[in-house]
Amino acid sequence: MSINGSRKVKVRLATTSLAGCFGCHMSFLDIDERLFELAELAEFDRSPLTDIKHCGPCDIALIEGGVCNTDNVHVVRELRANTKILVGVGACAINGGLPALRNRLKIDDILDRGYRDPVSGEPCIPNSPELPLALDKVYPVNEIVRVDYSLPGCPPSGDAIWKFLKDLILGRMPRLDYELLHYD
Amino acid sequence: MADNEFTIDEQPVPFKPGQTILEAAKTAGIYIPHLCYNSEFKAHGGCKMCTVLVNGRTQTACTHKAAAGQELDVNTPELDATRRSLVQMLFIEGNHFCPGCEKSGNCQLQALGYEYEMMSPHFVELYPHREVDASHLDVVIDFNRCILCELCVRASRDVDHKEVFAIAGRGLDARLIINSPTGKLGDSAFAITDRAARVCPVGAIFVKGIGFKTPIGERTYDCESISAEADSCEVPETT
Amino acid sequence: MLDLETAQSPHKLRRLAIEPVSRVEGHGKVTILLDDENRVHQARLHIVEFRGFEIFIEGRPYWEVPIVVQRLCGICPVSHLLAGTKAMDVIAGFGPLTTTAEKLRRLLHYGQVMQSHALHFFHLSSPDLLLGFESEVAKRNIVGVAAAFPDLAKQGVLTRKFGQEVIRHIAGKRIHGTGVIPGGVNKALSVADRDSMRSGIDQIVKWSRSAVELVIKLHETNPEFYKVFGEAPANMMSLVDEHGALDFYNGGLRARTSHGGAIFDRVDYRTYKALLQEDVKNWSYMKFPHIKSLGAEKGWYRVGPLARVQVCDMLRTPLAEAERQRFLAANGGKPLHGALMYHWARMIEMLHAAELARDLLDDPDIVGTDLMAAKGARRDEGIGVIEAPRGTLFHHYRVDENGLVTYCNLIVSTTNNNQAMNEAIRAVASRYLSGREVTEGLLNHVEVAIRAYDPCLSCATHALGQMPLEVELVRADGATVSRLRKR
Amino acid sequence: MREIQEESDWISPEIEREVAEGLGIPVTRVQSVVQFYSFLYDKPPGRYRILFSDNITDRMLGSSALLEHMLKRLKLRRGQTSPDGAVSVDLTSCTGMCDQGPAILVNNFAVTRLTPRRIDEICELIRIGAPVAEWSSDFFRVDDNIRRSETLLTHLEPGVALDAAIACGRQGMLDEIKRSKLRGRGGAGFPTGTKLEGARNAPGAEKYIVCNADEGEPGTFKDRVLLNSYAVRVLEGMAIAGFAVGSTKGFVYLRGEYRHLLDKLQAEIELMREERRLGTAIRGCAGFDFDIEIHMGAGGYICGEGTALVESLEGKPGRPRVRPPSMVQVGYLGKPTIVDNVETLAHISEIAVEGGASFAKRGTHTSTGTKLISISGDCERPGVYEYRFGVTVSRVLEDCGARAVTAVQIGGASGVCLTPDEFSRRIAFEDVSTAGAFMIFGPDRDLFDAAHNFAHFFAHESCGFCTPCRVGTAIQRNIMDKIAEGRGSRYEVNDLMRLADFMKKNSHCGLGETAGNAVRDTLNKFRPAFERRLHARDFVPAIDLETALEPARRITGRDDADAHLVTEA
Repeated sequence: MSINGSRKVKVRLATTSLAGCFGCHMSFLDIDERLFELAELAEFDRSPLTDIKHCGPCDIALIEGGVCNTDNVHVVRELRANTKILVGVGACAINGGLPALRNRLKIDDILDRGYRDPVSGEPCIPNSPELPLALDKVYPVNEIVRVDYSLPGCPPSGDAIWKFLKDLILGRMPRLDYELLHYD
Repeated sequence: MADNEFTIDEQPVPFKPGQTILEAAKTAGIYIPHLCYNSEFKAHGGCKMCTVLVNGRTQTACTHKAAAGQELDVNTPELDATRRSLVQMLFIEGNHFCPGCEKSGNCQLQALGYEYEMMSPHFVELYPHREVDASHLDVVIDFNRCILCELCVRASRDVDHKEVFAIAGRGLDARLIINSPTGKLGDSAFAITDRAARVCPVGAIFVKGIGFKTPIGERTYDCESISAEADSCEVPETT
Repeated sequence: MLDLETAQSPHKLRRLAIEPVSRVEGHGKVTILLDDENRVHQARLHIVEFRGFEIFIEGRPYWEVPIVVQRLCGICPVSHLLAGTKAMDVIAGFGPLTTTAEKLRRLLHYGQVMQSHALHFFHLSSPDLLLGFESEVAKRNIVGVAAAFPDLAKQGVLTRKFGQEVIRHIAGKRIHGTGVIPGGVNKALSVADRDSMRSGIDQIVKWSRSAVELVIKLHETNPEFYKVFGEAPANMMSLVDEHGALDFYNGGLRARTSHGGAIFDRVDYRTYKALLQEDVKNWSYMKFPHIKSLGAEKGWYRVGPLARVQVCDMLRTPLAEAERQRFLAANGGKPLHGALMYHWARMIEMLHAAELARDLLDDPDIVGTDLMAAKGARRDEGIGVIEAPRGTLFHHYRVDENGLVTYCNLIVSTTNNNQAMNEAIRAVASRYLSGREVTEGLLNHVEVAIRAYDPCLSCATHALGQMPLEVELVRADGATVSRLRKR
Repeated sequence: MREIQEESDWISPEIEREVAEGLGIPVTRVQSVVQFYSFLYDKPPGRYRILFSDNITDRMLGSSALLEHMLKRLKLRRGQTSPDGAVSVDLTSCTGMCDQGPAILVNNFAVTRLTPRRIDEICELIRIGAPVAEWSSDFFRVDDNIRRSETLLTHLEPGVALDAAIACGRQGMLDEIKRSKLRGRGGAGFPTGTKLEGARNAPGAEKYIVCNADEGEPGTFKDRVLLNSYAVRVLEGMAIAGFAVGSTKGFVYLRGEYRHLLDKLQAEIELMREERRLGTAIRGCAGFDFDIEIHMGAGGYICGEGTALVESLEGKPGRPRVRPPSMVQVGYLGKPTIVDNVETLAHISEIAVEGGASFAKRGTHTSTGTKLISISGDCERPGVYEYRFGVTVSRVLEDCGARAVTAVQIGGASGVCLTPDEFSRRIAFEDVSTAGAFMIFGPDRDLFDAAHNFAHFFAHESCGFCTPCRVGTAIQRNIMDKIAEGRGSRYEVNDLMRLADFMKKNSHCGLGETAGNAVRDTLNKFRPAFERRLHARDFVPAIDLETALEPARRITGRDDADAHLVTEA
């Protein structure tokens, strides 16, 4: 793997989705057959596509989605602590994306209105310690942990993800051609 | 060098007396980025996208007159970085969520982001609280996306002769206001036929009910970069 | 079975949590309470659902909404795009769609059914079915399948690719495109694009058939197991056309009892509020809808492939209908309610969608250029319902005189299955976990049941996000014995 | 506008509409003006509008504590008007009373030398509702604090300068000024003679002389003194400039903070008219016509910028114009206009009397004459000092009784920060150029606080016209806040340096160009003062996560371990 010199060792790749829609993960799968080529270059760590639920030391972590609650913070911190390169993938990771449309509203108001019994109309906001607590706003990943690279798009196309990932794996400065760089 | 010539990145460029650097460059087919400039209106010079070096000093090409012998730097890595930072600042200043914006693909701010390879806004988001004014029958203003280019202000004042818009407040509080008893567009003299309705370079002013009409792939900046356009200040019709 | 929903004296019991449920789209969590003999007393599927969208969409222009709400979900954005746009067709005041527009929307929808079903079966679920529920964790994923069954994995990947390409041709992008706008579609399908799809569709139909064959083979390895695993007899609901055939894009609502008896049939979906009622339970963010006329106890129901193939009277394509008949015959005509039966039904639907797409690609209308319907007066309310890959999807909006949204209600497919999924994991828990020493493999059984429903949790959990994996062992006295927190 | 507000306290939408109709302009034009200036209110403030001067020197004198004290006494939050509409308390930029701070403005009138006791007295007066006019005049006493004078801060017999000017004639006067090599005292140092000549040669009959008395640079107050005690020099200087240029109309653009000088200046102008030192045929010289009008500013540092000032003079928001053309060609109402600093004009009367040659003897070769310096901060004798150009910083510090100085901020918020090893440098255009602000920081001062204060100043004063300044000053302020809260990291420090450079290179006017100076200088010269505040980690979240969880905690009533987030150790 280029990061430590030899290409023999496979890159260890983690992915996670925070306050995202999984579209970036789906777009990741849009690399289609190249998924098998990728399997030659990289092996998966924690990812919604695997049953590995705990992130170990890895080389590259792709993060989809913004940070909107306590658990997102824990997850993003753990990935930052375990990965050498952290990439914010997609509009949500980069500027909060459409979920950040809620940032113009007060979270307590949203919760209050979101959780009312349809019959009685009484507020019933879930408050079990099992549940992650919401942050006042949806934040871009780079406002919570240091982000090494950003890959914009909603989602970035499979081709864009492939180009970007290949560059990183081969130790090149990742760059997108004009037709691959999009914010939508 | 001839007395009606100056150089841009070392190549001679002719100009007509009275032309600004931007106009002269455009005539010569050289692209200088701009956002608040539109050849139809009096130059504004506020967005600073057209910043160039004139004999080593930064100037706004849209307001600075071309003069014989001037030596201009237009395309340097430093200037490109400056322009990228400007786009980043404009992005964090407002609420610019391209994925849900019908101007996406036709937006000059977005196109400049592509042009200067902005991968993220870098600065901390300000997420300002701004309103949407849909009081007008045909046109909506989403202040979340306003970049204070004042094109609508100029169009309404100088072409439509209505002076529907103005800028109030200072610093970050600077914002677009509307000339009507209620401050709402619906109560103003504004009409969909106004030039001001078609001049917004971003998605702040748009026509009601017809979003996303242009298919992806056929939008202004889908295949061709903003710099490739001969005259990119002609704003494509929204959607 | 309902007694497993809430234990009598929870404080005396040991708590076990699976979190997050992996290889599903979105995020969920299971908690199970066991006594000292490991007998299951309570099993719950919690979902971190928060419909922030319904609230912050208020105040946005109506024509922007479909493009925004499709960001609810990255697997089936087309579902939300279509359901939202159907509602906005009404609000914008459009009359009936042009033939070409409706056919393009349908083709788009069938493309998404293909890619979504392929993704779910091959990328997410096949590792369990092909490699074993208790196989090695590190390999139990699509890459592991590719290593063991390269051709099969390739078929899955390429089938999904085809579906995604159909979407791209119509929406301009594979994920979160546009294409569909109130009143019709924004682009005619070029002959070249049509031909490229046409040239590929026969292969997809073939592969879809062999996918059905594969599920049947798996089923035959242990019919009883497949039949009873996660079995949860439930009412069933789906859209059907005026002749009772399954219709993914439009139609009336039909519901049957777990025995196949009629509850209501071909009801105008605009009256959904009179048919369905959503209840709230304090332990889950996701609401629990039920059929009003039957009450909360008996009224909960199932949607999605397993419901659809058994609710409708027929599938309008020969190959798929033949497979449907085989499926019904498997239980002597009695409705099937086992979780794993979803996969069989799902592959039948994938075949159905492929056939439907092929027929449309052969239809000259598909390259027509009359794209926009006639416009009438604007209306202030609109409801759009479709059969998303995961089941019936409701979008309901009201807008003010300025065209800004004032009200939004979404019932996403997965919400309809909330109670059914809970019953499924209870069935699995009581049958496979009860009285045994819990292992990762056994816990995966629970996930397999949830996975079978193909829950689209991020549709529901969108605004609040997911929760960490947490397995916690608590002694009867409540003291934590061991706590393993994973993220 | 200002006059209207003096009557009705604030400018209601109704008034805005009346004015618009009255002038036959769109109401938006009125609103854009009202919303631009700090001292114009589009919401009703208290009947007592109290504004604390928020220059770093006020803070060094304990203004923050006094503000808290007053807010507590009045049971108010900053920026909020008391329920009964009686009083509002807020901050404002430097009011030019640094030599006798901490200072506040009460309904635009300066109250100086605040103490807790004085605050209590004021609160009491407010409680009993005593009209400001009846408050003890001692509150409003503004001392000159002239500590050192040479040729400028000396008495000038009214009319003498005018007679001298008339004697040497228009061209002659212009030549004298050029001979004097007088340069603008506003900071830029443009040769005054050249400027006047340019205006004189510019086509058109109507020309204007504008006296820039918008002394907004934090730490300067020398113009306040000139206008208070040497108005004759200033006003006659204007007339003489008009004489040389061929202008018959002058304006004094007096900053809102100097409201207390208005009546006095009006009286002075009246007197001059009576004594035919203003008006037609001044001092009997046929054709020497000149009159002066005072225009009150309404709070806006930017208006110190020549073109912005003229915009403001025309009744518009003070946004800098695009140059060229220069003011000398196209200024007020599009006519040739001279905008000169108060001190510059005062020097003109000096030159008229003694002639350019002898004036040029003082100071250095390229910086002739004397310079007024406004000294504030940690020294025994703050006030106004007149020196010949070329004086060393250490000499100045000696004279004012400053000891163990940590640093001197020269030229105000936009100026330079000098450390002891630079005190041998000289005050002159060719070395340390300044409009006169001279803020001294003693041994136990923390220069980060000064930079922090200046960062807020610029974010507040940015006019919003250009992107680099409008957004840049806000980002700079936010980063400085973050560092001040102890949540900053090397990451932010690097950003600050880049930002300062970015604003300098790309801003539209001097405000933005200099907005990063103080931060950059302190970062270069007092980096430890920053580093002491930085978090140990190389990255700290942009927000305080605990605070961000508060609303959800409140509404859910949760307080369990998982309802909290700590910054990682």
